Amino acid sequence: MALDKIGIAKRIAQELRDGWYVNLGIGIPTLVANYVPEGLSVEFQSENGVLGMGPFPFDGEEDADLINAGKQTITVKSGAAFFDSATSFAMIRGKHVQLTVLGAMEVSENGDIANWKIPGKMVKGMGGAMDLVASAENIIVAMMHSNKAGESKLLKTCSLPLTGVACVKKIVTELAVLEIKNGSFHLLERAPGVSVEEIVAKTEGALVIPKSVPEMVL
Amino acid sequence: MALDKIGIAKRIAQELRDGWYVNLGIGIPTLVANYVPEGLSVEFQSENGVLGMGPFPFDGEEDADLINAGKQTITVKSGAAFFDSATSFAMIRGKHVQLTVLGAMEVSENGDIANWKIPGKMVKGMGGAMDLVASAENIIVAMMHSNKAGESKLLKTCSLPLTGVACVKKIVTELAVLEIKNGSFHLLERAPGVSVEEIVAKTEGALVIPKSVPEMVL
Amino acid sequence: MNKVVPNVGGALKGIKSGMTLMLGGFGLCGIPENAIKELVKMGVRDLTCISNNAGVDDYGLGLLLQGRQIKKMISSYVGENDEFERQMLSGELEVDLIPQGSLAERCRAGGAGIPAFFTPAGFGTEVAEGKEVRMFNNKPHILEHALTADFAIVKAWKGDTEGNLIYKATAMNFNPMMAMAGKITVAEVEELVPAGTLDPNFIHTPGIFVQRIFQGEVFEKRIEQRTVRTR
Amino acid sequence: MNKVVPNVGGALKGIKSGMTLMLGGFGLCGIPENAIKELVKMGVRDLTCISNNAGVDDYGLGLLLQGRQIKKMISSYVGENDEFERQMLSGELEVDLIPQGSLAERCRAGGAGIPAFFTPAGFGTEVAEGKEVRMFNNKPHILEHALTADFAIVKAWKGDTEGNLIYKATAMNFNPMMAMAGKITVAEVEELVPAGTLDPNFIHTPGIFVQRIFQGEVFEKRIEQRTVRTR
Repeated sequence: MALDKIGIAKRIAQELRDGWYVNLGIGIPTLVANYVPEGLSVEFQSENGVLGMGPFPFDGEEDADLINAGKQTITVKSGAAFFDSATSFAMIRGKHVQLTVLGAMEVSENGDIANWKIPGKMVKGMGGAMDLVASAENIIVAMMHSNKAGESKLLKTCSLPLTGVACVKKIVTELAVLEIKNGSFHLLERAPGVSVEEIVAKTEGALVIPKSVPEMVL
Repeated sequence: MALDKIGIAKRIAQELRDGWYVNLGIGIPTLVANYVPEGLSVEFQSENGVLGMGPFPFDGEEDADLINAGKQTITVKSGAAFFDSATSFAMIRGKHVQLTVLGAMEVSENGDIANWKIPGKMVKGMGGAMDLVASAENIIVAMMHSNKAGESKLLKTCSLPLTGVACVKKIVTELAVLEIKNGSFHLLERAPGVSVEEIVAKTEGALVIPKSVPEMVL
Repeated sequence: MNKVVPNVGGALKGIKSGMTLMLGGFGLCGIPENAIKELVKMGVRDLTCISNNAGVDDYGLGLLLQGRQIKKMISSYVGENDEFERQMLSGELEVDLIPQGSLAERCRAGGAGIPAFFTPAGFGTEVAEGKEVRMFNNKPHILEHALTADFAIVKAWKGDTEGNLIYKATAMNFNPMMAMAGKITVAEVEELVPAGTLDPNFIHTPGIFVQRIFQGEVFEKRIEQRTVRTR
Repeated sequence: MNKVVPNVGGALKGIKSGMTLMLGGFGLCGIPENAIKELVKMGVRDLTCISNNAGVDDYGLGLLLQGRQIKKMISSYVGENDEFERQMLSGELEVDLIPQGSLAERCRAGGAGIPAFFTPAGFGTEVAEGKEVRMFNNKPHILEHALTADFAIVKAWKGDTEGNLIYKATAMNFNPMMAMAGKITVAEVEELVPAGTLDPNFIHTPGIFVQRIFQGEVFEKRIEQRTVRTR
């Protein structure tokens, strides 16, 4: 059965390592913070200027001066730090953040990503995404395998304006975990009960399938 | 009579304007802080990371963590601020400092300055001087008119390695106040009792002398 | 030299139509809300506004958009604002979208006398069009130029009479870099205190960067995405 | 993930001969004095040291010079040190002198993923030899490259177990930029406190830049130019 958003977040959380600093994008990536494996110490960086994000505040305890990059009210853990936007992107560009998780509208088989603009239709802007994808060594995309029209989002070539080139390393969708290397998607795991055939059918770009494709363990 | 160091500092202090931020180099320039004309509010910036320097501390009240760029123990006035070296030179390079006063070994008639190195003999380094002279709009050199060997320090061309090119605007020596423009030294004032002839004799570079040269009023 | 101005009107004196303004804030967090309302009142037009976001329809920079006072926006993210999207897609509004980190660094560079720098952000995208590309450490980078403004308008938590500023939590965001990059920098503060009140060890923006300071009259501090958990 | 190491020996583990080190401080102010003494003990040689100054003959980096442990110094000002001048003029010591502002900015750039930037400092001087020159705003600028180090060793006033640091007064100087630019950054602090003790609004160096932290055993904090006025 295909994963829901929480399932995708849980699977991505398995990629976390002790001591990492992690930047989570808006949407599914934000949920990853809720599923850090026990015993791991992971700090979340938000590009608007905070390290050490904690859970959302209790009702009535929101502080207008304390938000994440999604503009949501947040809290911080003890040991947190606030800083300006230049310092925040110094952390990102300078590779001090070990993992970036973000959403995408399209990803191509060589790791290009598009997620900020649909010409003539929607332009929200790239925000920090271009800095993040150009800088991070370790980028995981969290997204649905297909768009609302049923078209694959894992493509030979992105059709939308790019956010970054040859940068995505891993993708977790509701159907599969895929690695990008040597110009192809490599199927690593499939969601419980999802067939390899379904993944093949829904992947437009080059897909390398090993002899056996294990099911995710969540 | 030629000025002493304090006289030079006093004359330079007359160049200060209300609201200016000023960087003073090591030596004579440091003395300028003692002669700020009454009623003017001037803040002194030291490139090691302090704005709002006050007088030297009383004996026994020195703080090893609080020094100026000359490594002297200092105090700060109320309203001071500390910052890192990158921010300090952002102030300097970004032209937020309105006046720089520094010493020199040589100045040329087009405003070149040399003050950091005597090849094969002495190399202390440029410290912040190259950033200061390359950035400031308003640079006053405080120095003796001649070196210890009796040779002019106001030259056609600097013989020592340069600190900056075409940057010095004004010079105050023990003998005179000179402006640099159009490739010449322009005599503005002479020290009380010093003759124009003496200044001419001790100036190697092109010197423009107006009909009347007023004496400095200290 | 007195940097303190009694009210927002005095603080914004000299702002004219056609000028370039920087405005601090991220979303609605840390925006100079009193100054923005005054700009609406002043009726200045054809502004170029450098600000990470463009407010929402009825608050923040959205107010200037509603009144068609902005000719060009230089921003990184402009979602959350229908009027903005309408003006942009119809061509009424010029928009220069810049990666957020490049925007922050370009403001800092403007204030720090660094005319240009190389960054990897945006290589291979629309953002790199027409820009110099150079390899460093086997990786392509693009050359980005400094940004400055006729006026930078920032919002701080506390400020003193010398212009020293401190910000609170994530309301800091773009304010410190923009404070550096204004030909004239105006600081709107929640609390104006005498010099000597703030600890010199913990000044976020040293007063040298600030030419005018005033205490804002009203701070609504609207929250864009109120998100809470249940007890 | 524990960043706290019990002593200076553990903090400097992995430093080997031939490595490039950054060391914070301006003159003798804000230098990691415990770490420097440990480097003498360790006997590592052929070091490239990036530090604004080179200490005095018998203190600070002067100690490493005495032991001929330094192959190359990258600094802005090296007066106040006879042994340094002797080794440099005799050619025993390689020296790269850099304008102080460029040194600070190159360290920051190294930590911030900016591979190169333009600055006016040094144009027309020895410093510009072999460097690209470009005009911006009718003024010549030179291209300067980022600096990084195998280890950056900084000294702070207080630090917490997350690696967050605060500095005191002008002992801050180069420490924050160098903390950003080390592959491994070691912080020597006067007082190590539990996470949550320091106000998150007033952290000078966020912990993300610091990999190891330890409380120094002895702080002599020598004064280079004791200057006082009479009461």
